[in-house]
Amino acid sequence: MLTLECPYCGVMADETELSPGYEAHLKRFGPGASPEEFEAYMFARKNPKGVHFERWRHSYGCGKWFLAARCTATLEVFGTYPAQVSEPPADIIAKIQARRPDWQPDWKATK
Amino acid sequence: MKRYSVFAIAREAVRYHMGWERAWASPEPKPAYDVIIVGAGGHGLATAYYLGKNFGITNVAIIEKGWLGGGNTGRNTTIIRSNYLQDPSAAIYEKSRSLYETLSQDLNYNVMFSPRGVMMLAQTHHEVRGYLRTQHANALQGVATEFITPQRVKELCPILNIDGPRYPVLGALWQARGGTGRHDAVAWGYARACSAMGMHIIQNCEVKGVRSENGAVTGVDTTKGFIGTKKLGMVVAGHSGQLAEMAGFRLPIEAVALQALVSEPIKPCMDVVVMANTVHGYMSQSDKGEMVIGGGTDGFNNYTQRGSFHHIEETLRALVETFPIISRLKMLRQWGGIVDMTGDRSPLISKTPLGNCFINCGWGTGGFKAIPGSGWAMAELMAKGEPGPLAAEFNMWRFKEGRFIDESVAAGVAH
Amino acid sequence: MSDPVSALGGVAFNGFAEVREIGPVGMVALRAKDLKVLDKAIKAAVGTKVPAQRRIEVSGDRACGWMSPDEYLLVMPYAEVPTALAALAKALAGEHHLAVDVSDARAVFRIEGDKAADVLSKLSPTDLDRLAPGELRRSRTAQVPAAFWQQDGGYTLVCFRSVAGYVMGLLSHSATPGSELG
Amino acid sequence: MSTRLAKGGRLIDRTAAVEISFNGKRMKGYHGDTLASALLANDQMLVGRSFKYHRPRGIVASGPEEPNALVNLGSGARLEPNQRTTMTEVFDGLEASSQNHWPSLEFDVGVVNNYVSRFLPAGFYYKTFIHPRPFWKHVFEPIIRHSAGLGKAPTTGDADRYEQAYAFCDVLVVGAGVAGLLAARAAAQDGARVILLEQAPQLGGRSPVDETTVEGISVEDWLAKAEADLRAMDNVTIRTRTTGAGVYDHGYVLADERVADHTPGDGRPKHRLWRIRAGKIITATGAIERPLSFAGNDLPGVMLAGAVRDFVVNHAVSPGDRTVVVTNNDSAYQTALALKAAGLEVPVILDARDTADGALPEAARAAGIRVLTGRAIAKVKGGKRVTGVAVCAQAGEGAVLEEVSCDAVAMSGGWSPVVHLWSHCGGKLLWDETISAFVPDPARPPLNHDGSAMVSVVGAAAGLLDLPAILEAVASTGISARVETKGRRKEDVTKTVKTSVEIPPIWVMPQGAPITLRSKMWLDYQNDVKVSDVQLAAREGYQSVEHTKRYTTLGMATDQGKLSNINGLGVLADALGQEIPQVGTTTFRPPYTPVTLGALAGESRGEIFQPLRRTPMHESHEQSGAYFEPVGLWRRPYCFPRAGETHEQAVHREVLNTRSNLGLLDASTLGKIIVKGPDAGKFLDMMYTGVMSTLPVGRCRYGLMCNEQGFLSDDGVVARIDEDTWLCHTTSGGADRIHAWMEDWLQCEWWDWQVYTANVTEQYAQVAVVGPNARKLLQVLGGMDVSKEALPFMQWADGTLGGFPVRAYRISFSGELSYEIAVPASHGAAFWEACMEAGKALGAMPYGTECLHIMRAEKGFIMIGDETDGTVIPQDLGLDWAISKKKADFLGKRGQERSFLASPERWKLVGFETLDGSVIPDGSYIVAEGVNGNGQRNTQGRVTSTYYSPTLKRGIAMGLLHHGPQRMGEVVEFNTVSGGTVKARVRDAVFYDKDGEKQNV
Repeated sequence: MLTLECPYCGVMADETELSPGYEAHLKRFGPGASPEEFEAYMFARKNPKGVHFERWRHSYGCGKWFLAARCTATLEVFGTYPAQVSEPPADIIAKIQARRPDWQPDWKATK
Repeated sequence: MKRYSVFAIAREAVRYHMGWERAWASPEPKPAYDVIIVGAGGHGLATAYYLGKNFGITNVAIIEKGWLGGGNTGRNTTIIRSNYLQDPSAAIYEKSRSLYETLSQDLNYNVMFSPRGVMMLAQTHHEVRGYLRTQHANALQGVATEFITPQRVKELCPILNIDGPRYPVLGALWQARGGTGRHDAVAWGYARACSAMGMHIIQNCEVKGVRSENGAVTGVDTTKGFIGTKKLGMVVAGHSGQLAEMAGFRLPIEAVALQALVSEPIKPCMDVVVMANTVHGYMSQSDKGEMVIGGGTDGFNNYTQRGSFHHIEETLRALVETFPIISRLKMLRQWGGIVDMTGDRSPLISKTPLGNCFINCGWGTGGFKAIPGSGWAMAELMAKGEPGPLAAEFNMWRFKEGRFIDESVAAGVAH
Repeated sequence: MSDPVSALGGVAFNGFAEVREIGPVGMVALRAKDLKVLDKAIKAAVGTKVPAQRRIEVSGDRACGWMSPDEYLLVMPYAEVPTALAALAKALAGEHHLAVDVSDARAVFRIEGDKAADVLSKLSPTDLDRLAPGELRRSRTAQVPAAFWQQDGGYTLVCFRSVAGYVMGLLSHSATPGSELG
Repeated sequence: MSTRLAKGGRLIDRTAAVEISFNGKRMKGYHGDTLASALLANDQMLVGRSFKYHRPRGIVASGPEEPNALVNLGSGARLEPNQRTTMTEVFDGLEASSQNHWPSLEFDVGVVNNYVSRFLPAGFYYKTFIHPRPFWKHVFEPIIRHSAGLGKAPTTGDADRYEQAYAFCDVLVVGAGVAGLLAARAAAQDGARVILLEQAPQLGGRSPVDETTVEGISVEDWLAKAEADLRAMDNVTIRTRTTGAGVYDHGYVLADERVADHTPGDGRPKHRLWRIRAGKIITATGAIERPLSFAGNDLPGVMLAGAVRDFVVNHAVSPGDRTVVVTNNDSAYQTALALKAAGLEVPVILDARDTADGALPEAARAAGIRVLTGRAIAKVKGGKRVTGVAVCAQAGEGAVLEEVSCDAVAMSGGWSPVVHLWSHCGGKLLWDETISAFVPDPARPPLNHDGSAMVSVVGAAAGLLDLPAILEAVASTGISARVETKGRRKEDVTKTVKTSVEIPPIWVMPQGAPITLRSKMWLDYQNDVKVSDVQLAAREGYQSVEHTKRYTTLGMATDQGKLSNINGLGVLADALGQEIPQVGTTTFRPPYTPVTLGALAGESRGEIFQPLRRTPMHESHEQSGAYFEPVGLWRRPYCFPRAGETHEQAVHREVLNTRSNLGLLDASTLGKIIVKGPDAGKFLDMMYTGVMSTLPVGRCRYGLMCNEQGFLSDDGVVARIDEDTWLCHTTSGGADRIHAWMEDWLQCEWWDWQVYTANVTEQYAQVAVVGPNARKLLQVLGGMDVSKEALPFMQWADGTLGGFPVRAYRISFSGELSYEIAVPASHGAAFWEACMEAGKALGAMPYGTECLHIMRAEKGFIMIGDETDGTVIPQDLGLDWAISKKKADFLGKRGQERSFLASPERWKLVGFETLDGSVIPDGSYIVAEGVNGNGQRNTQGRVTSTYYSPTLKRGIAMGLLHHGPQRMGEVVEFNTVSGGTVKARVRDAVFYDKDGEKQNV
């Protein structure tokens, strides 16, 4: 039974006030994308056992989507942040590495 | 292998059961095998069994991280049915169900297959139409199902409240030859039979890496060292994504928690399996007398084998409303498992990007009932290198083509 | 034209706390963000300042609640909605916003009495001890969304109109005498 | 025999007698008794039968761990099976009956299993009943099922109600013994918000029975002060009769409060399920005593030593005049002393240890009790109750040294800390060799959301089995939870303080017992698992503790192994030649003690089982006798049957009347979403397959929405309200889903687009006014021009009708002249009545969803959920006209380009008419030649909508057919479930008014 802080409302929301939305930071592929790109966008999931970035909607609250960095093996939450970013912000990365020193992002930072 | 029978029991009783032999051996791994199956759950063991039985391949190791049958095989609600809508699903589940019919005799191990009948309640007009469709499909698929009246529902399951008030029962899809089995016994029975064929079941042996050369697997690194193989089968349910990553490919899979619970045992009051999909709950009564109840899945990735409790509450609300007598029973134990959900909620029995590596996963919430059929189809795929008709549609490339095998069209939930 | 009728026609239940459906109440959903003129618009519509995060500003029978970073709930007498909408339209002319009448889409309840919090505690996964005066909480009551805040020694609760009967059933069950959490 | 003592009894009130009945026998008890103590007070030693062998069973324990003394409590609508007598408070009129026997408790036919128990070892059913095949289901299984099970199944609904409540705290303390009280006080003094749970009706735990003084004052005074201190603090909440049942992630704790179990029928909820969010959880759950494994240890009269002590001290009940004590530790000596103090006889204390020279053994000796060390019980004598014990050397093989007559045996095999709550969420355990038990490993706690330790353990639950150690732990390091609430961390208490109690491992008694004795030593009483069974499992290779448990059913009874797990583990480890930590333990799963399902369902029963969404006209429909169907959480009228009409007749009447006169439909459930902003047009062009940005103000356009896969997910009419505002109608079930879908894309993908949405579905009641007289009705109501010229098809206008403010849409889902009129919901009921009233002269009748379905099918309109099922794309339905070819992108476009979806081989929508005019069966498939590789009959299509058309007086249908549109006029065959087929001709899907003359008037 998770609790996640909604970054918009600032409340620790109960899992039953939220709706889960699986993997975050997916890049949409539309017309013009190759079959492989489209398949990967729709289906190929990281599904990691460990640090994961995922989407949640504060559906019984403000109705906004936000993102969470969470460990799928322990259910620890490293942090939550607004959805309007294409990759996890630096402070979230720092929070993760504070508790998972060996963990490294599997993407190249754009800034 | 000494055969089990009532005479063997009588013989052993005289000497206080001191003469029973081990059900399966615990060998140390050999340097290499013809086939390695990773995962000694029901599906992995069944795959090995049918490799031996149907194809004479017995130089096989089944490698298990923990204890055989210790994953979802031993955590499910043991429902066996084949009243699926789509042809490929109906085919493999019906194959499975028919193998269950004779499995106790085939394995010489009583898996307690109990064809007590499975009914799926229709509680909205929409659901009625959905089950009528399934019934018509089943008629052409050779799956014996019947859409029955509310009165017949009540006769088959008197403790059901068919009058609502919220969702009166409008009928049910009834599969008389569906039922339940003893989940542990299925794993143990297959394990004993595999061991008797000379296969190696290697428990407490975790795979840490998959080695490959030129697009083909050469073996696996394990906590008991490197073990070579000519063919590799991955049959690890919730951990498929992890294993695939070791082999260098990604799967259309999310691992989520699925929960179940049992009540304290009471005297027999229910002789069928009932699934109520409008309200999301299903229930049967075990031979011990416990009401065996299934809950929903979480909607987030979770490897803890602990689900979120509100799903248990949602399920119980539904079932207390459907079966008013159970409100005074007590939840004895609840637990969770990690299930692997694919993009269309149907399984993969498939070749992989690696030539001699095969995968069987994605059974989601419906794996137990599929064990014999899944093993049968996977053994054929591994032995021949190409899928037979049972596995053909379950390849992992269907997602790229958009060729879904989507059972959710018929029912809100699949179990 | 008929008089407007609230979802339950003002039904009440007297348990260990009193539960009453009130209304009809005028409500406007306003969606807007980062507008300089927002202060003026809300002032013009309901006479309050713009509420901070999770706050509700109450002024007599009017109020403005913070619903999300880009949404506010304006509360007023039912008959004043057209005026308020006109005021918003005027103040926000040319700005990207959405203001709609939702008076009829909502049901409003009052929960009153010393143990009013007990009633809500049975239904909503919120820490009512930590609900500050003037704080608006959006959450759920059992299986439906609801928003509530402390007001006049009790709670005001807003839910969707179609589930008003369900919410009344929940509140009455929870307020049944003898079931105080005490 | 067991009886009530003349004096004493800390918890009972001798001035408040109650009458109870057991198996119809009337008995007397006192307020403060448990049912178990009352039964013992009335010499009811035999209370039940075991699961497998139906052996006679008596009360063993005094707490929630009791495996034997479970009863059917109450009757009828208050019957509760499997009630633990040890946890049931007596009340006047309590009725109970014993379980699992036939015909009676004293004479049980099932006991035949006991006589052949040698043929029924662990796992015997896996090895037999294999042949003949049908016998399992029809012969063997029914016998097993009837022999198993415990309590009676209730046959009626439940007279009681249940509720749930949420609570929040900084620190939750579970268990109000000395350790729990100290922990709660410490946390509260630091300002934490504290909740303290106690499963018993009173605080104190075992201390009033086991201790005389605490911190230098009498235990009674100490407890009174501790309780008073806590109650005086307003940051502390104490809940008695409340069991901490389960610990879940992120500090979520489930607690079951037995509000009215002891006052049935007083109107209060029977149970209240608490869902607590705690910043930190401290478990002070104590320890449970273990039995010893000796032959005959399951006979009625063999009890845990601590339980005997409890009954004597708390309830003034003696289990017998002569009680033999058998133990491997000092605590059982307290029982001997308590019995002695109550004037009862303890003929001998048999201590398996070679020496026993602690304070308690010395006190026993000083009290004149005979103490024999190095001794064991070879065998308990008796049938339905204990008559004596045979004594042997613990070191030997069971040669009898002497026999001692007695009527009870008090045994103690040591104490197992209650680590359940620690373990539920992944807290790990350590094997403590000093006390031969698993204790929480403070280095590996369950983790909270922030990665901190979520649970800490104090008192006996942490393995501190003596009061000085518990007090010292608190004094020396404080309560770890307390310091953590202040943001600091300290070492957990359990690391630094050691208990002075030593408990040697004694798993079998005597240690060299032969198989004849081992097959009479019970580990799990309820499930009849014996030492020999565990040893058999180990021999057969079921070596994992999980395998052994499942093979033998050890620990799977209703006590979930509270008494049996450690003993079983000890036996298994010995059999495997391993140490216990290597063998490991089974997983502890919630709940700690069973929780009533009604409490878990909470208030969600009957009227408030689920939200029922009602339109403003719902009540009016009910008064009209509508037959409703669920649509999502709404209920919509399916039809409005008149007296004497079947539903089918009513539907047909509604269709004919609407087509010839006037029909009124409550369409309020249709979703209505406002989309507004500078980018709204661009946005809607992405959401819909068609183009919405070009829709002129005042006009309506039909639109389709697909998911990213390309599959059709919703449809509806879109109206352009003003330059930057659109109103999107969705299906009845789709409003919330589609609104969330829009917001998802706006928030997570196109967050820089200037678009706002609002779901205004419930703001409006909507009435469809349908039929040749539709315009006339609106004209009678009057107020706006609804003529063909002023309001043409697919346009909308604001105005008033009958004085109501309305928005009128000229749209049709029936093929008739039709308007949909939206009014504010607060006026919905009145508007509906006004329409009905004004429509009387025009032949107006309300119609329901089935009439709607038939009329749309007659017109060949698709219905989401009928023609679609999540695998159908718009192109399959011939809706290519609603898919823009020009747009570069829309949701679903790329998905539809995938090879399987773009294939020309797909099944496509056409109409069907049967050759004989009959109705094609719902759900039917169109058969094709041959079978597939799996032997399944090939198919080439299926029916999606099939109805009897009252208008055309014949069956009509739509469906999907391979190459459908190219096969007009061809005859195909639909299957029937009886094995036959129905022949039908392929045709256009529009059966009625193909040219649309009726709606364009």
